[in-house]
Amino acid sequence: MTALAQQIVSGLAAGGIYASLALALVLIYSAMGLVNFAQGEFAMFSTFIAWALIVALHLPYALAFVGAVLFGFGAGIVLERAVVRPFEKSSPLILVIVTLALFSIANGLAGAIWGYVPKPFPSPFPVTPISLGGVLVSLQDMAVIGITLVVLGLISLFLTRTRLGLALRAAALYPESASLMGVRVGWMLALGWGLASAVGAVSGILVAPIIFLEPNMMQGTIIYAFAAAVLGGIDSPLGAVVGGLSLGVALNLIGAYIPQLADVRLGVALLLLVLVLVLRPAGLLGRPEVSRV
Amino acid sequence: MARTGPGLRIAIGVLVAVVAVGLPFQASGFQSLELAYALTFAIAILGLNLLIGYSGQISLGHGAFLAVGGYVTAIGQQRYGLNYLVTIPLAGIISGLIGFLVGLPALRLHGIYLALATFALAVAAPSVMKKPADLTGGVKGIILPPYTSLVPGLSDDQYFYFLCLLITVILFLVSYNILRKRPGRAFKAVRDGELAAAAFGINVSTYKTLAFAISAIYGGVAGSLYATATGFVSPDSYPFQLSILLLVGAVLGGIATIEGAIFGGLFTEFLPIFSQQALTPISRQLANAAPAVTQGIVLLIVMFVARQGIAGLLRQGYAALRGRLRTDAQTLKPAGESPPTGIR
Amino acid sequence: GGGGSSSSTPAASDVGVTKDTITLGGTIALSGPASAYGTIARASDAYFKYTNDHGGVNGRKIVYKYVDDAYNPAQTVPLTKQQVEQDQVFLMYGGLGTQAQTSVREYLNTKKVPQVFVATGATTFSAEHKKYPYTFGWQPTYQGESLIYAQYIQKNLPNAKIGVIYQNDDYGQDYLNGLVKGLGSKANLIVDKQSNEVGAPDLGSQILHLKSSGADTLFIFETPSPAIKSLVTAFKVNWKPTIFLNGVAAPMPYLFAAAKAAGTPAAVESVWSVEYTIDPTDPQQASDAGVTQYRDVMQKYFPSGDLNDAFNVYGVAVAYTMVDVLKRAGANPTRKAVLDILNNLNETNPFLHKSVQVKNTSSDHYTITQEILAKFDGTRYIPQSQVIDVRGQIKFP
Amino acid sequence: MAEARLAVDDVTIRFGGVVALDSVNFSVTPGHFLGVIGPNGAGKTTLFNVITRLYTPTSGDVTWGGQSLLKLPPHRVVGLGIARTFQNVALFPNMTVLDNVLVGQHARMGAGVIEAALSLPRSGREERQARQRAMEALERVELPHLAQRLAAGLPYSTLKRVELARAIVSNPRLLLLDEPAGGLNREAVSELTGLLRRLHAELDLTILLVEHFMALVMAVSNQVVVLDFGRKIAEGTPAEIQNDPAVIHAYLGVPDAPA
Amino acid sequence: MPLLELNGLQAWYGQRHVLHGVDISVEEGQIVALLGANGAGKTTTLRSISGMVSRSGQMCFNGRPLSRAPADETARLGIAHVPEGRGTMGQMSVLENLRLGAYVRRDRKNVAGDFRRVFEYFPWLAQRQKQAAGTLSGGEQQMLAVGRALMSRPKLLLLDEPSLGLAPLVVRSIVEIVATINRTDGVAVLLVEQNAALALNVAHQAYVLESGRVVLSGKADELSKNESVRRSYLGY
Ligand SMILES: Nc1ncnc2c1ncn2[C@@H]1O[C@H](COP(=O)(O)OP(=O)(O)OP(=O)(O)O)[C@@H](O)[C@H]1O
Ligand SMILES: Nc1ncnc2c1ncn2[C@@H]1O[C@H](COP(=O)(O)OP(=O)(O)OP(=O)(O)O)[C@@H](O)[C@H]1O
Ligand SMILES: [Mg+2]
Ligand SMILES: [Mg+2]
Repeated sequence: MTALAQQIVSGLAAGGIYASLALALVLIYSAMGLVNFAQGEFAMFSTFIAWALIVALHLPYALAFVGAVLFGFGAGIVLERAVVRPFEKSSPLILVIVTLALFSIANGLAGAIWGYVPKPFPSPFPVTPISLGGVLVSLQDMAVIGITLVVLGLISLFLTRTRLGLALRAAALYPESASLMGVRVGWMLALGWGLASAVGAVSGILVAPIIFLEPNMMQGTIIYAFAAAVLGGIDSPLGAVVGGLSLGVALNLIGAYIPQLADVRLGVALLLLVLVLVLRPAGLLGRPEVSRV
Repeated sequence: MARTGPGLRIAIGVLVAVVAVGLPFQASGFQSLELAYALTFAIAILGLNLLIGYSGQISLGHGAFLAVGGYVTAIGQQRYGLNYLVTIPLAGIISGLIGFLVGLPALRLHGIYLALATFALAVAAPSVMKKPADLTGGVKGIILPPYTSLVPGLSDDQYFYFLCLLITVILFLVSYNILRKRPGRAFKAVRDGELAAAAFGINVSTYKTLAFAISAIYGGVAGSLYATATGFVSPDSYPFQLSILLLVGAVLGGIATIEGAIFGGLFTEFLPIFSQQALTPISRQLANAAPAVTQGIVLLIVMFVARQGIAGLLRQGYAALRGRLRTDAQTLKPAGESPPTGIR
Repeated sequence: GGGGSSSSTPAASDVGVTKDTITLGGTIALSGPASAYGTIARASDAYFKYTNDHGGVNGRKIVYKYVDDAYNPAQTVPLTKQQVEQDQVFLMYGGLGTQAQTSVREYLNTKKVPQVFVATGATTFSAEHKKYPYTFGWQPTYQGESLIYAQYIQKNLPNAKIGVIYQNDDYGQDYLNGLVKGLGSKANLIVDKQSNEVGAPDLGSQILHLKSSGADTLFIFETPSPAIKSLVTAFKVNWKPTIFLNGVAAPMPYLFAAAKAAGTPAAVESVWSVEYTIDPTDPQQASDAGVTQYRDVMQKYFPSGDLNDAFNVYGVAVAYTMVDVLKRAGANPTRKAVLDILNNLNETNPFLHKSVQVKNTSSDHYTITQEILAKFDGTRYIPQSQVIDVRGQIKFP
Repeated sequence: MAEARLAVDDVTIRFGGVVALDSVNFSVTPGHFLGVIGPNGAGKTTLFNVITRLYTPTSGDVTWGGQSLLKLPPHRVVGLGIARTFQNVALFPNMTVLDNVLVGQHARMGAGVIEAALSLPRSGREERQARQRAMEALERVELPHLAQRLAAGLPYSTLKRVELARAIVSNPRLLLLDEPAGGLNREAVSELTGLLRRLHAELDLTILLVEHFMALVMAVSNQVVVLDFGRKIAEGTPAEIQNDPAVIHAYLGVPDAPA
Repeated sequence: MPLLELNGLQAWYGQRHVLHGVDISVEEGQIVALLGANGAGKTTTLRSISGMVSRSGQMCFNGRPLSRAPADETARLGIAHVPEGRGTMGQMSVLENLRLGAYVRRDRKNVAGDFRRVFEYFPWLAQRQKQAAGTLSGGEQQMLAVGRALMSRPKLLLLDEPSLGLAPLVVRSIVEIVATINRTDGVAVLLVEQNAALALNVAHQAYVLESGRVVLSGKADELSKNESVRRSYLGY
């Protein structure tokens, strides 16, 4: 029984990582109607900035955190304005290619600057596990989930309750109508990129102590984050979190209890994902698209 | 226009044919091979384009079909002693069947969800291929015998290039035929409006799965050639990045254009090579430190210059060229051809 | 080509050799998922430049043209052909990646172009020398390393309950197979095996499974990043087995990273591994001649490189052997002469552990087969054995 | 010729809380021109969507020539001779006008992928015939000069006529027209009136017409059904309907208003 | 000085030259009707004003040049546009559509009152606040588009065929609404309408467009007596 509980807790811990990055993906989807393949690399880059602030400038963790998040925010806006804007009116496919190009650039640049040796990243939370009825729980892992939930709350409030959030969504989905309403569509998109990459920075800094800092750190993770985001519903922040956590738990349970499938657990999990999508084409919590004649 | 149009088109056609046939005699062996790779990519991209550009379904997992084709060729030769020429159509057929099966769940999915579900396919494929190790060689893969020229006077690489060229031409003609007739219109109608398409008798599910199957056939054939060119199949030869690369090629070449696939293929093959060589004269240090950075930047620049893909750019060029060649009398006609009012 | 190693005919030279230069080709991952390895080529290049500035190879300078194949065999093939046919390289040096190098092995052997010191420990490159006489490995094979562990276990821990976590690719499986073969009749000591895909961000499930299997000895066959994760995860779930960590993932910087991530060096105390190169991070070796020379080479010719990155040590060490071979091939090196040297290699290499030999005979291409077993005490590796040699014990397939 | 009868039998359809059609019953005499009118949101378009199987009703049945349509998938409907136009125009924007009209003949043609791929004789012959019929249909709606233009960017009124051409080229027995006069000016509407009359007579059609433009409805239909909140509130000849107090209250307002 | 003045307005869709010099002016507090055959360029004129197509020529609104202003800026200057095709934001709820209508408003506290007013005009919408706007019927969406424009309390309202797809009763109430806001709030209106009788009935001033040029203009009641207007647009 504790073994099962332990597997679930450990699955949640991994799920927290997926969820936190998935949240950034969902945000950029809401703000841009776009899947940003470079999202993970942006997060990685901002995390390197935090690392550089801590190691090279000896800033305290909190300051470095704020610095990196601000860097992420600013870089997102600058990138959107400088690189993405010429393609705003192009087809979404072209935008996808642009994000792939940004992926290469961010990844290569980080490698050239900081190298590929995995670096430990400090965490303000203790790693030493505490035992809850025999089940070991790492405060660090729980902190990832906790902070992700907080970020989730803030994003949801922002998108649904505020005037700016509403404008952001409208600009992404209906640029023409939104501009007729007086929404500065271009700046909204830039703001969306900025926010998404700020959230990415938060998630990078959160997970770096666990998955280690190196230019390719996010490439494994981002795939799971994509899966989590579609599982939950790409337009639903809550879905991203639910999707991430359930993906983490599912992977662990397959690995633990179906030994024949343990070495193809990724395949099985992704197959399950496709099955869920077939039954619920808009993900667990996503809103189905409306179309009528 | 009636006079210059076809003339120009024939001239361009002849030019393309001469270049395609003449190239390997000008190029060295490895360049023929690079061109063969480019054609292989072109075939895969053409299939992908059929799916994305014409039936409106996005696939980020097309590399998986190349893997299927490659493994069919490898296993067919190694286990069943088939000639690799026989395995090429076989690869297409088996991959097509799998594509059909993949198309079934894809029916329920739209847009981003379909894109990411197919992405899941690409990610999962390598690990799944390892599982039946007896058949697929597991993580070690299968080594293929090298291709040898069957035509006297042609080197192995030249021969292989012409084989790829022949298959490419056939597959391009096939898709040209499909796309400009009833099935092609059905694909496009499904892309532009499923409800209206259904209302006019198009079985949306059939055509969507059909599109998957056809594009998987192309993927399978391409995969077979790709494996033969590389001489080796293994799970790690088909990372999900391959699927992404194909998508980039399709978009760069020009979505919903047939000729775009050729440019996409050339681009896919030569972008990494070119971007490295472009940098080397400037700084070998930089070229070695960050080839990915240049690759990204070159990609951005090309996208910026050719927003409709390279085919789109060339079409504009072609239109301009044709405009120049027109006689004055024709140029003088007013541009707007529609009458000013509604029903008259 | 042709001619022996005699210097009586100064005009005789081979493809890729001019009056002043010898051109070497190579493909390696500078971008893509395996870009971490790219630094090997740059470190090798640094050593070649160092050589060039110190008289070169019998008066000739080495030109090393390495290109990025992004770890993708389909790119390796045309790039390799380009280097052979257009760039006219003398030989292909240091090609990286089991699958990438497999895909060009047939071609290079047909063309009789030496494929020298492939950067992979896959057994096939050393084992199949009869079929592919132009192909040479260098580093200890993964299987060979596992055999060393197996010997140690049989002798010192005959009642161990072994759990294994390995990367599910040829690399991880080669290690695993070596361990199973090496244990022979004692293979049932392995109570649980768990695998993970390349790039998997989390290994919690595997580690928990291994822990609950009752294993008291953990083998980690991973690349550095997942290896660190395994160490930290084991610590997090409060599991303290004896740990054997494969050499690729064992350099000290990684262990320090793990210790830091776990918040205590306890997480990495009593990690066992093998060594065959010098360790520039080990204060004990600081004044070692090899370490000093390594630092010189790096600081002067690859200043942006990380001194502590074990891949750089590897790159310099293997380049040393390359230079050594070329020098011995005579005043007018030919491919045939190089092949002769390679088939009768017996070198001591300043960048390797003292008494580790670099050795080939015409019937045995397992170039390096000797390693030392060492245990990490939280600050450095303490040697636990003499050099252990597994030459002749590695079986293929 | 026009022998088949359309019967809508107690059809109800709900969307969440909204009852879009509420036990609607009526049938159309073969060859009749039936006007369907009612306030916005009354369920007129929904009725068309049910008949063409884009929606499945919660309960009830729709039969055509005695056969229930509800058992069919949407793409089989046109094969039974039922074609429609759409209220908000549902053309294929990235196809040419000609291709749009050719799609209308999809169900009349038979050559599949393999025949097309290999250019077998049937596919070529069929294509030629279809092209000819498409051009004839475009001529009927007076748009042959636009055949090679992309549908996107054409004026709304033109698009509506392309839709009409696409519908008639499918060789229908029953034609469903959803607000064909929307966005047309007065002159264009009277042209349309003539065109619809001609089509009705020459092609021997049964037509269902949804329209808010009363002059058109009254001019062409010989039977009118009025919906309100998903319920049928009246049925009769145009003259009867125009003076029905319930209809005036729910829909028309004062009779002499500018229509 | 007129509220809106267009002088030699030209407009293009890509290479396609659609407007060839349109001169129109709308005085403060006026309702101006814009008539013309299908494809004459009415919609394009409205799009030019609100910055949705590439255009040139002189355009002045409230004393400020418009010719370079993008759509969002014209909206902030006080121009509301009910576009052809309605511009429904289909995935968003009816309420969210309306809230976005009020996006440019500075006076947040009066917004609640305007919600009430719109729901009074279109009681339908009040019941459907949570419904995804894309599932509304055609006519319902048209009402939503008009309601959304009213939420911004514009100085100038551009209406592109507001009666499209509306039941006769609703058409009349739309006309009344337009007249009311014009009278009580002094909102100027530029009205494109196929139902010329209706348009000329409420308008003060009218223009007739043909092939991208103004061919006739004048007071609305005078134009409605004009022979060719009667023949082409009034249908008798
Ligand atoms: N897919 C759907 N989801 C939710 N509600 C729907 C859907 N389709 C229709 N409705 C609702 O059903 C009612 C009837 O819609 P319908 O489109 O049939 O009206 P209509 O009579 O055609 O109106 P109009 O004259 O405005 O076109 C409307 O209130 C609409 O909101
Ligand atoms: N998006 C577009 N792309 C290309 N041409 C267009 C586009 N929109 C309109 N046009 C062309 O511009 C001309 C004027 O169109 P516009 O829509 O302004 O006319 P209109 O007077 O509003 O007509 P209607 O009464 O049909 O709405 C037409 O010839 C039309 O074909
Ligand atoms: Mg309707
Ligand atoms: Mg218009």
